[in-house]
Amino acid sequence: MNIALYKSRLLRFQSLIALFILCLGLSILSDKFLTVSNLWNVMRQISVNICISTGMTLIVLTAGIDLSVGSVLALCGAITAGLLKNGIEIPSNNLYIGFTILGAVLAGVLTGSALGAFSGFTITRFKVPPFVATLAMLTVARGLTMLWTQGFPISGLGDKFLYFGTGWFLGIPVPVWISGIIVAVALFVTNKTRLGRYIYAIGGNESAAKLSGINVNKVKIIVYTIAGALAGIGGLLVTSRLDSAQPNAGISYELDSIAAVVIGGTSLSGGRGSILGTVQGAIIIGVLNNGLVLLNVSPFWQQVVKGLVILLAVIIDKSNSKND
Amino acid sequence: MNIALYKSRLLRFQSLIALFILCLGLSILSDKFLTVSNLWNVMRQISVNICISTGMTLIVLTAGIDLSVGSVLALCGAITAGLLKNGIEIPSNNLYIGFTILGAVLAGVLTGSALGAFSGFTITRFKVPPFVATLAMLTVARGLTMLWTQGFPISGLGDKFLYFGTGWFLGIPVPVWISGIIVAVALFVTNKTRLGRYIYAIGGNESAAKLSGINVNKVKIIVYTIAGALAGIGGLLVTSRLDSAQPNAGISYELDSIAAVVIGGTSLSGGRGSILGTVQGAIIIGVLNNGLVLLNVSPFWQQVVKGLVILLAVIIDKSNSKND
Amino acid sequence: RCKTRQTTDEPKKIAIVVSTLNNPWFVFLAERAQAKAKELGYESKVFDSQNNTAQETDHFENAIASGYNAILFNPTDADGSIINVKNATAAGVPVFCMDREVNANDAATSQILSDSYSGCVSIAKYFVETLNKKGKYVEILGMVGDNNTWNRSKGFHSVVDHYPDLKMVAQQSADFDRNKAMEVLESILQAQPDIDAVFCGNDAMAMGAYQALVASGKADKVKVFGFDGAEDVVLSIQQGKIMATGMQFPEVMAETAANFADAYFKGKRDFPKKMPVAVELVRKDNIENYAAYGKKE
Amino acid sequence: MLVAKNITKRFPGVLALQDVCMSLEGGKVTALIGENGAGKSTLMKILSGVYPDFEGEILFKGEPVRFTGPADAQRRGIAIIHQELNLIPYLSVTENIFLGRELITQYGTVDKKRMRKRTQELLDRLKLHVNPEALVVKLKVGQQQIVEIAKALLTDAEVIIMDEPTSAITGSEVEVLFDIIDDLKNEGKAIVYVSHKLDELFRIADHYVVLRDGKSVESGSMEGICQDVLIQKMVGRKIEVIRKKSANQCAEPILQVKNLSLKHPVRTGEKLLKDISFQVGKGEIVGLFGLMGAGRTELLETIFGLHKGVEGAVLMDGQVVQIDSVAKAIQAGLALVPEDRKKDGLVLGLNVQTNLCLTTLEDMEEFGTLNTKKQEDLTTRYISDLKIKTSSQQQLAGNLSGGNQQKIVLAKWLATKPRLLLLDEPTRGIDINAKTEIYKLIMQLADDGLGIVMVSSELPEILAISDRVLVMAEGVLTAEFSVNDATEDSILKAAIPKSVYAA
Ligand SMILES: Nc1ncnc2c1ncn2[C@@H]1O[C@H](COP(=O)(O)OP(=O)(O)OP(=O)(O)O)[C@@H](O)[C@H]1O
Ligand SMILES: Nc1ncnc2c1ncn2[C@@H]1O[C@H](COP(=O)(O)OP(=O)(O)OP(=O)(O)O)[C@@H](O)[C@H]1O
Ligand SMILES: [Mg+2]
Ligand SMILES: [Mg+2]
Repeated sequence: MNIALYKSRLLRFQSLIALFILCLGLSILSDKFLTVSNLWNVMRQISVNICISTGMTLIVLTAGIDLSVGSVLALCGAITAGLLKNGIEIPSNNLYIGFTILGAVLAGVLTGSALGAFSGFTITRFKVPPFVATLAMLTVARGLTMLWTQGFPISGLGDKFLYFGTGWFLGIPVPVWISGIIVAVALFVTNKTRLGRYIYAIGGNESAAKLSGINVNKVKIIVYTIAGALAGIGGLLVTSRLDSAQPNAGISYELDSIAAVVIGGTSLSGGRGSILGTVQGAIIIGVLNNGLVLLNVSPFWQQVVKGLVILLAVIIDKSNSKND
Repeated sequence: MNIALYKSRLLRFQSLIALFILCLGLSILSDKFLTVSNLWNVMRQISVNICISTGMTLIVLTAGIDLSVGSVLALCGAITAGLLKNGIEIPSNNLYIGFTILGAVLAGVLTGSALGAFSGFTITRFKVPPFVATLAMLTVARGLTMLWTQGFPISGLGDKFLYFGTGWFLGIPVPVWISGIIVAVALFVTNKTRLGRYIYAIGGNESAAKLSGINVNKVKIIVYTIAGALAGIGGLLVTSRLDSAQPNAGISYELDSIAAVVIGGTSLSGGRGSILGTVQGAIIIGVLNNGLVLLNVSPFWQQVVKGLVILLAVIIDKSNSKND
Repeated sequence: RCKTRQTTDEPKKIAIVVSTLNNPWFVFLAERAQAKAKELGYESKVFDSQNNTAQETDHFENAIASGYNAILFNPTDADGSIINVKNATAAGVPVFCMDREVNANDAATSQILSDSYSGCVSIAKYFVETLNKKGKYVEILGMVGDNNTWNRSKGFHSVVDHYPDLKMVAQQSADFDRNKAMEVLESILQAQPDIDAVFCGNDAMAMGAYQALVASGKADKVKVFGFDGAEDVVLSIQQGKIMATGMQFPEVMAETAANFADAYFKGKRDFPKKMPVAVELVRKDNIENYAAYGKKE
Repeated sequence: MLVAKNITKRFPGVLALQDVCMSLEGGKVTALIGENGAGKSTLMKILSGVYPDFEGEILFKGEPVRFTGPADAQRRGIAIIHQELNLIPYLSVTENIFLGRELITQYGTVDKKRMRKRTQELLDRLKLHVNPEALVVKLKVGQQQIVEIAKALLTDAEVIIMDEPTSAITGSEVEVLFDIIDDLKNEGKAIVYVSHKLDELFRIADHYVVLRDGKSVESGSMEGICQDVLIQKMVGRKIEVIRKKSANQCAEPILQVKNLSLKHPVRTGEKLLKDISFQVGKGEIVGLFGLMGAGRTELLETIFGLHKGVEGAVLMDGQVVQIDSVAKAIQAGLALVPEDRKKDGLVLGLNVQTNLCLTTLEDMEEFGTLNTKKQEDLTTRYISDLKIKTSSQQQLAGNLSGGNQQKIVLAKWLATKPRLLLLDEPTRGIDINAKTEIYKLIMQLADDGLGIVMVSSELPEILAISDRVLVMAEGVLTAEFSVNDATEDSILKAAIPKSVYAA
């Protein structure tokens, strides 16, 4: 009985076999793969995807989807960078507001939350399908990024700011800390709180959830807001890592992110899946990207191999969790 | 009763009000919008999207999704162009096979069908979620395109070949003919044939469909194959219009295509929607793209406006088809 | 923690990181660099940053981790790529920039640059000349968030804007894409049927624009200008379809960068910080000197 | 305690309720009866806050109330067991029961331990032996229905509405429920009980309210009323409850099942069906009885080609049928009316006509095109034959009342002109009038030479219309009676699993 409990709670995500095989294969093929520095590399590289995919998981669990993560990430990064570098100047009033790092970061994350909340609002209030609402947001946020940056990157943000993306703390890269904390909080929320329960319930059977007295709209808006904030944090990481906010940042991140979620076993029709599965999905994608480079696969072949390996990984996981 | 029938059959797609308002607004803002030549222009530009979105609609109706359309389109276009221009040469055997236009076109469309069938096969046989299977195909097909073209466009395909994309027939552009015929056939299939009924049934309730004796896997494979073939035809049109197969053709077409489907009122969870709705969705997107350029909206603002208008269009349509 | 890389006997490895392979120009650049590296006896590998600075950072990290000894680098962004170059240099891996620069003087070992801005200045001068200083024109931009787009646009406008009779009637983006350029110009032609010229931010868009003009029967009235020196355009200039393009020399840059890396391995350390490779104006009367992406052999 | 006055409710194109009045008393059970589509569920949904917009008035403890939603009604003490199951498939039993009213620890996290304990208590009280952590999707319909009951019992509601709580459960569970209802009555709670099983009503109800076509036609005390009178009030005329006259002496067998076994899909080595053999003759009605989870559904599904891991043989007219695909089963002349119409029977988002014609589309074709007229004719015929109540052929199947949905499932299978009909609980949730129609139909079909296997959990039903009764327990065929020899006692005895005896 305890085993059943363990299985249903903890192993609600896919089996780890595919990831294991992948890593095994790579460490046989390349002696560089299983080195400490390379593993930190991989972890640092996937931290942004883990950030945004955590939010995406919550959304997908409610049977929604968020296509706007990439451009919201770009906008938030640009806002943080812009405020940090130039502050707000209103010449007519002779007003200048400077921003501390914390202030600028907060502003960026708040922007993300606001955009997320707006998407959530259109989805719940006007019953716009999440695909359309967030597709519109994808375009709008990209346009706003262009307007804010005038198409130019905002660079030179100061060494202190770089700490978020490039620093180390207790021997672990800071972005890994950040994404790790986000995952831990999300795990807590999904497993231990009412909100988490409601997220699963809404995705599982929205009308039954409504009949149980759950305020479905409120939960959905909260979830999209959280995802927006996480995209904001993702934007912070990207910007800090590059010391530059790129107006083109985050293009097609939505696909990578949804891929991590789905490879991790979360169903796009909602109600089934887990944060840990998504982390595993993100790791598979990250390891694969890293491995193909280590193995010196030519870029054209890389795409073919990458596609096939992802397919294979999912097939292996499927056939090993059939009994689920 | 006849009215009810009419409503449920013909108006299963969204109301036309949003499209009407959009067109009205544009013709007020620009005297160039409502000219014959501009309307043909718009129709010609959306014909590729209509082609691939027709296939996408069928897939979405079965509760699937196809992310690979863009890169399958690129590969098919490249194969047609490559065969037409260079044929197949096997130097070791001193073998050279030349291709007629028809042969090359067929080869391209067959490639599309084969890739579609492959996706359908992995989805049905290995129960890979359509999102993952077609995401893998997206990467694989792009890689194959790069390998086939070595990253360079294949241009100069001869005037005759250009007819598909740029010719006119009976006063109507050839691509409009092609997409129109595809829509007509798809309408026929969805409304008048068993296959169409099965597609709706599978999307509406797969297990009930299975219990009714429908060979669900077969129908799904057929649908993905059709969508692949239509992506192939889309590739033909793009290649012929440009007189060149671009290795990076079709990037992010999947988003445009799914957007047309969803704006047209087809539900991503399957079973509800229609081809005509998708056509309307594609027209909204096309008209919007055209209008923003006619009005010479700055590229920075364009995306913001585009996103908001799409959102608004869907909200208007929603509130007018509430009673559905 | 300085590692002594020089002592190993293994053949040196060169990483070639390019901003994108979705554009034949960069494919060519990468290919030439790889060919030259091979010729010089080095193992090499091409990394595709897919126009994404973050991906580029990943590539740098992976390349450094897997022991590449030099990086031939085509940056995605002048500012966003600085940090990558600095990290590589700090790890003892020399970086040689090709075509695009990074905005930091000492970061890269050497930068072999093609100057988009002044290239477009010369195109603009020819543009003004062929239009007789007056007329309506359309500008088709590349990707809005790409700084190459703006370098080119600014170079162009730095000249053309001095002529008040040259009116820009539309400025739209087509993302460096042939199909988009065609569709955008098709639509623009509906609103502005009587334009005299189109300036495009790259050659793919110039070809697309030309096709839109052909379809509307205006190909012989409207002059098209591109930038890059791609095969299609060189051919089209020959046939009088396109007026001019800015020829860059990817092969020269790639080979120079590879040669520099070779010299670096052999102990040379003093490289020119910046080595400009001029962009040459290619037009009908000098076209016989040029082939795709460079001079005729 | 609760009074509903002049309630009117409209749906697009349907007037579901019209000036309905009803009053409930504490400590009493009020039976709400009416045909399928009479508006019973709609009325209950209004009382429990699911439909906040309606005309009329609700007085709760003398005060007018207007619920804003189900949560509001729940807070004020009105609980409901919905007719259609409303559970979240991939949450556990505990999570479902506590959904929307989780217990919280002092740290603000959900208190899994306490919830689990409470759930275990509830399940014990309801005698449902499943793990509180089991996912609901893994439970059979009957078990799910008990979870649904547990959900309503969780809070200390003063009004408890039960909309067909026993439609998917069998004898012993019903007894458990009735004991609980007795307790609740003693605690002074008001209970509304909706059911088509009239004998149940006579056992527990104190009052009755009859709905007909959305209007409340009569109400009164159950005392001194007999079944026939009640039926007459409900249907508006007398109907005679049918009994089969005599058992058919079976001629040649149509279906022969030989040594059928089915492996457990998960647990290796275990079998869901063990070595089952029987046969069904032409024109014979075989009743298949068993307790919940006995394996009856599995048996029908296996014969119909739905399962992998099958041993044994199925013969139709002496010809071996490949039992690996539904299409082949249909071709061989089999038809299965599944027990869960929502999940397996209907495409709820498609209209009546499409659903009804889905199994016979091949016959609807002319020159490769579906013929509209043929589809309409077929649908019209079955709507009138089975008295399906729908506003039009274009009405979505999901908008029909439960009983009418069931009739559509039946119709779509009759349309295939099967020679052997497998019926899994065909009268579940169907009103007495429709039930008699369906019995008539089944007997008519048998007279026309069809073989029929009917699974039912209602013994009277089985005894009324079968020629022969088979009994299953734990995947084994435990007994076979001719209907003349069968008694309720002997059947029940054969149905109780041995393992229970042993324990
Ligand atoms: N959401 C809805 N939209 C349209 N019509 C509806 C809807 N819900 C119910 N109806 C209609 O209202 C009427 C009453 O339905 P209701 O479900 O209350 O019947 P019922 O008495 O519970 O029947 P049953 O015994 O079959 O459960 C039916 O005609 C039904 O088709
Ligand atoms: N997919 C499955 N996985 C595991 N066990 C299953 C599965 N399907 C059925 N079972 C088990 O098989 C046994 C037989 O179930 P079945 O549904 O055939 O019983 P039944 O007699 O039809 O009961 P009911 O009255 O609930 O329909 C039950 O113990 C059930 O729990
Ligand atoms: Mg009901
Ligand atoms: Mg059963």
